[in-house]
Amino acid sequence: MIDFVKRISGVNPRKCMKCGKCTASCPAFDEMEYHPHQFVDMVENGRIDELMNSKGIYTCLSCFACVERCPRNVEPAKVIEAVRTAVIRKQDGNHLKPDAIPALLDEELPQQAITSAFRKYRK
Amino acid sequence: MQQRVKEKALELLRNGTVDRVIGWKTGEFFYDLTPAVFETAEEIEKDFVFSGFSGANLSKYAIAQSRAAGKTAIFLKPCDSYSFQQLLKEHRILRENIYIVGIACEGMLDMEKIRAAGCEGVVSVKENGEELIVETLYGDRTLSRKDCLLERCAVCKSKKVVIFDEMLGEQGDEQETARFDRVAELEAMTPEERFAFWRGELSRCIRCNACRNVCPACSCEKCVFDNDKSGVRNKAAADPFEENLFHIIRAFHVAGRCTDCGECSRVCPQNIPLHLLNRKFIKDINELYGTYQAGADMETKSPLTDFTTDDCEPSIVHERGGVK
Amino acid sequence: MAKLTYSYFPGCTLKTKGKDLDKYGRLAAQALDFELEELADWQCCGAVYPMAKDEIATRLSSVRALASAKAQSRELVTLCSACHHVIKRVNLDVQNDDEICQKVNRYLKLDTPYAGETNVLHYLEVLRDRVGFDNLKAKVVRPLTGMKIGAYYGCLLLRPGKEMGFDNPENPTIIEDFIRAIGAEPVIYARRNECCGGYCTLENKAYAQKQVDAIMDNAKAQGAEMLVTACPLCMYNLKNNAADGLEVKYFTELLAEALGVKENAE
Amino acid sequence: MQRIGVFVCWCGSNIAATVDVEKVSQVLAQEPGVVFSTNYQYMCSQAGQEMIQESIHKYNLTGVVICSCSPRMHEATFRKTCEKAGLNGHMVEIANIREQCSWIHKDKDVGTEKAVVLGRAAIAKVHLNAPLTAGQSPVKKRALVIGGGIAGIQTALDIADAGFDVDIVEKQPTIGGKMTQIDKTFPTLDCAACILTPKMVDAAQNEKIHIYSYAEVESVKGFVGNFNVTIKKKARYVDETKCTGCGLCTEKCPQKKVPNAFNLGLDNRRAIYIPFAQAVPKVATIDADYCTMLKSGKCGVCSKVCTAGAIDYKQKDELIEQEYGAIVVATGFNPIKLDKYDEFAYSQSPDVVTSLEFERLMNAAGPTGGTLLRPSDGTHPHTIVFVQCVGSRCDDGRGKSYCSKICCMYTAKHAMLCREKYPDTDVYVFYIDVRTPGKNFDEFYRRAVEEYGVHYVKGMVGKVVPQDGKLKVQASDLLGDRQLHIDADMVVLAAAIEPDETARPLATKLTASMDTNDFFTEAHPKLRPVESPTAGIFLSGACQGPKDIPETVAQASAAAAKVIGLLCKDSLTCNPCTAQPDELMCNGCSSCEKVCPYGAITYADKEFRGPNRTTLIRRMAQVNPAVCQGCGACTVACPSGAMDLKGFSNKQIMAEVDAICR
Amino acid sequence: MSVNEQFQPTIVAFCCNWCSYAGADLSGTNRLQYPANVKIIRIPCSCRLNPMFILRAFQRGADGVILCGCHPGDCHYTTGNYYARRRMTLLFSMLDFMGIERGRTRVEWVSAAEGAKFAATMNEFVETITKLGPNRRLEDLRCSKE
Repeated sequence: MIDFVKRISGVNPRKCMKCGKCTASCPAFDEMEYHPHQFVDMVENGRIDELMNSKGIYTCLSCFACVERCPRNVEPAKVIEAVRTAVIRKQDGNHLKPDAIPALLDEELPQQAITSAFRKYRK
Repeated sequence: MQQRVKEKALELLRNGTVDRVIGWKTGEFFYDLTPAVFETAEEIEKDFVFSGFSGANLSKYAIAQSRAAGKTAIFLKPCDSYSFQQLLKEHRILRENIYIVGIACEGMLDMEKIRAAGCEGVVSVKENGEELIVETLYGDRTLSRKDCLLERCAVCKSKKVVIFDEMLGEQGDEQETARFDRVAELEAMTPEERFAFWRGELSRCIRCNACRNVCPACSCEKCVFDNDKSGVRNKAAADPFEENLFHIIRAFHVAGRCTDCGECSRVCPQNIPLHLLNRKFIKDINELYGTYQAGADMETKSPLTDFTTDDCEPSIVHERGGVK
Repeated sequence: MAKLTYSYFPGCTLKTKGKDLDKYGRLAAQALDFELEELADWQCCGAVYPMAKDEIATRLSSVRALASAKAQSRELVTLCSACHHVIKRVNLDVQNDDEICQKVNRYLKLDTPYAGETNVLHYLEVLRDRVGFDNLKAKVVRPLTGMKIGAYYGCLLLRPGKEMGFDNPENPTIIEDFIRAIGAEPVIYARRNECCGGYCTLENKAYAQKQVDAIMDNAKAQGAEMLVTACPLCMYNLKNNAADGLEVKYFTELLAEALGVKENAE
Repeated sequence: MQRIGVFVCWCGSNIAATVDVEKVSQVLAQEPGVVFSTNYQYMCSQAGQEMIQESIHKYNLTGVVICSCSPRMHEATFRKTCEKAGLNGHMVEIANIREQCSWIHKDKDVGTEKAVVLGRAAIAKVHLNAPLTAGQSPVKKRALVIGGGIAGIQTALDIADAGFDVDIVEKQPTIGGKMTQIDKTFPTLDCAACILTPKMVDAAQNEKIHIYSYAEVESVKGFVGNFNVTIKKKARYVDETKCTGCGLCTEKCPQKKVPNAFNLGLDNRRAIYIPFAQAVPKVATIDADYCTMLKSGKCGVCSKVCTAGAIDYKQKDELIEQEYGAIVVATGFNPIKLDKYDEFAYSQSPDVVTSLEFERLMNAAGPTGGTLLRPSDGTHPHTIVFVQCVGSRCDDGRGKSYCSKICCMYTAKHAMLCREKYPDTDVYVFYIDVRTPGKNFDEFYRRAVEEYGVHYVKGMVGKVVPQDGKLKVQASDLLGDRQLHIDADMVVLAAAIEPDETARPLATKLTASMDTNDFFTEAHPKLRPVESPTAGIFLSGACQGPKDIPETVAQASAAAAKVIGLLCKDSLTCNPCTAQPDELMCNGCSSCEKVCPYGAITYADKEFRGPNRTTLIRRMAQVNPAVCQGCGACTVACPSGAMDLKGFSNKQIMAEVDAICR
Repeated sequence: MSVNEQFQPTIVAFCCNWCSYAGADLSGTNRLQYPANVKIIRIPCSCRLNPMFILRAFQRGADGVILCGCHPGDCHYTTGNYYARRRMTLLFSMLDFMGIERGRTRVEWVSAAEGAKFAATMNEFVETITKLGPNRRLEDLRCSKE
């Protein structure tokens, strides 16, 4: 699974020098139980299951601030996207169920938001 | 195009742009065109020919002619222009004395292939777009032009004339080709098969030096194989090994400089596919050190006079491709 | 000089909730003398750049759009930040990743294989690099003099900076230059490239509100009276999730206004 | 045919125990050309050496083969021995039958057989040896130091102290460099000016030192011992010989709005200026970009007030040619530009400053007179955030891949000074790693934490948002696993340092090599750290890599010692084993030139006699034997085999191969 | 000829003067044994090694050729071994392409301190070549079988 995540994300976690720039840049810090530098570390150290079970992977905004500012080109957000993909590709791994959608909608919400939510959280 | 080239040669000589023209003239047979230097309009009228058999790369002749008094015109097909620019990069040609006419090229013809198509007693070959009308003693035959191209033209790497003063026909582009396929095929063989292949090929070598003499990169003032001081001088091979040594060293000496013009194989009277040795080097260079095309520009450093600190180790040769 | 024509990829949102962005963009293009020719048969870009290197299907619609622009030998222009982000990055994948390139072409079976030839431009890049902000300025008939406008970039246009190549991702100036060109005064504030909370708005409104409030506070404190954006999702968040927000407009609306063509909209 | 003598050494029992020396000398005696062959207990002894010399005379030897220990041990010894007997030292070859034979083999037959082969190879080589004489080239006894910072000053002072003339070329109007802008120095906290300015004065007053200030190196020709350098003295529109440095002009100049480069633009100066009070030379300079007189011809105030009549609006750049035996590069460093790091809001708020700007803000001679005030509103900051590694250790294309080395220490210094002078300030330092190798360095850093209460936080700052007069800092605290939000008054960025932008073009002029970061490379990273691979070029200070002041001074003196060692000699003995092109074969293709690490190869057009009494002009490689170190890279790059290496020629090496393989 | 007990390969080792030759000396000084089949030729730098020398060795009967030089980055002449590395990579690849056994050629970086590595490398190399047997291919390449 770890190799799978490394492969589909294209991230080499060994490049991380644990500077914490990603975590310092993350706007979703308060919403996550693991933080960007920890994602990278967990992939490197085999704690992939904990990461896959974490709620935090759905609160990442994919804003790419960590990718942009990482001094080592590690790209933590790509790890999150890959882990999320790994989860939703599993049987019953969908985070977002179509039934739940209508309740979340309002008049002005652009369908871009719905499409992307589907794409991000569901097979 | 055939006529335009000849007219251009005449025009340049007549209007005084140049004092002589490097072009092609008919040899013993109509398909046997050889490079020649023309100094008068009469000579051109009489002997100058540009046709599908003008495969000969003229660039090498510019070395000497650029040092002659006055100006010289030269006709360069796309692949020839790479050779020319490579020589220029090596300071072998005085650019200011040369007037370059670039020629758009649809590929040059291989008489062997025409014969192989079953044409005997060929008297003339007329080009008609995509068709060749082969006139033989036994009647006319029509062949597809693209089936009769020289090997190098069948896998042409570029239709772009990289250096010219004026251009006849449309400028083209570099193109993706299958020119490394044969090399890859050989690479995929077992060492025993490769060894057998090369033994079969090289054992035919008669050391006539045609490959060396035609090669634009082999334009050394004095070749190491003619040179007493080099320690490897030999005119004719003293022992069988020397053929191998000759071809390996020749390929190594032109590595990073060979533009893959294919002349070596074209002129080999024994039909040894010598270009495969050069292409092997080019393929390795492209794969190991990044794509490099000799003669494509004046600036890029040749891969053998350059390095990066994290180049691969020679042991990569042992590791590559697993056990073969 | 011949009138410049670009292939145009509007995207789904611009056909529905984000109509204003599209409508004014087209009007302004007319006024600026370039043509946006909508691609025939375009499909949704997917809204999100594929999350993994091995996703091929989600790249196909972008490649179709790119290939069809290539067939017309035109540059491809987008207006929506998200579409721009997705199409631009997929194009780079096709250029740089042999595996993706091969697979995509195998799926699509195009007449001529697509290898990333099309140049992808955002509308703002057309203004900056093709029209030129000086020329734009010359064509402004109703300069928005005196307005203090903050540019809100968001994430998608800028990041990843190496791939998007849009502007300096930490200190962008393109919208500020645009604001200057239409006669208004740009207000620089640091959170203009911080995320509005976009994707979480569906599940966690409070969190999106927190993001938007911080952005609004920052913009207001620096003296902005209005924000402009190029992204429908940012627009939604900024408008609907702010406690006490500034007015937010699409940049194309201001552009149309400055060029005096806003009224032409029906 | 050579007349060769073979001398087999027993080395006591070191060789004789596993090699039958008698047999070796007998077998080798049968080799063609060998006229004498013997063995002896210790060839390197006095008696052994005399035996060799006697044999040279007695048998008229033209070549000598000694089968003994490694040439690395005694090659020089035996060469001298033979030279004393009138035989050229390069007619000696050593067969290494100890380290590479007797010591690694136990079986005497095996050892003997191998010793014979090694002896044969040496004999085969000697057959092709030719006497080599090392060339001599004279040494111009004058040194040039490029860059007048602390590195250049120290090097110049040391060279001058040894009695040699030395010139300093400095591009700024004054020498002193970066150190003049620094407030205090770690780890002792003594004031930089107090230790630097006396050295600047020393340099100015030293008779042996000439300072070309406001000048640049235009071109460099020649080679070690004989450099010919053109120096461009830029027009400063003030006659240096007349200006007394009274400063009246700098007070009267009406153009007041020129950003003061010395204070990094934190305040303004006039268009005519003296960078700072202790400048050397203390001479005014007119900034042509701002002077109204030079731009529009209207003004002339400085000229009117100058009682010495030193102002000269018509002054032109001046070219000076000078010869040098050695050149020292001391071009120093600069902080990188921060435009790609605007998450720190450096371009958005004046209160976000670089560490060097912070030095000026703390400096008594700085824009605030030494009181730390915020550049935006002149108020006293209460919370200061320091960010380390801004642009250092970056692999993202924005910054530098290396550690800038000095930032951890100066940041600790800044933090400590803040807390000392203003105990009411809260000081945070965000770090990735704190790196303090150096004498008393870690102690210094610990003092900042333990005694001065600086908050060191393991983490990075992700975003700085200027808002409502504050800088909202969002950062990570990795050990606490939390995100910090600090309302700071100032943010100080420890920007990475990079070589001065003049270094790259200078390296080209000097044919000195550089690494990918534009730092000059040293001849050997461990053993020759202050020399460039290009002979006669020496490296001083941060141009070779990031350095603090003590290291810079140490390296500056080391470079000076190397220069003195060179200038002491009247002439240089060149390496005799140099590359040499055969003119008849050279194509002039420049392949060799491209691989030469020393720039020893140049090209010239030469006339040749062609057929039929014509002459041909051909481009030919030429090797400067004073510069060539004899590596042989060119010999293989040469396609025609025109380039060969004396002492290790193609034929010689092949003869060895043949002898071994036959 | 089949590999037999008596086969003693001839092996030429080109060593750069500054690192590897000194490394070879050190293995001698430490009395680290390696077979006498290895004969060392001293060259100033690995970049002095002309491919011709290697081919010449094979031509004259060598069964294996090894080049030893300073580790990349440690070259006495700064950059020599970088050039050597490229040249040898391409040459070896070419020999392989012509069907010559890959094991017959080798490059190893040996510093002046690596006496043990030198001896180990040589032991290994001799073993490889002994297994490969006498070098026939390069000599025989041209003579086609009856």
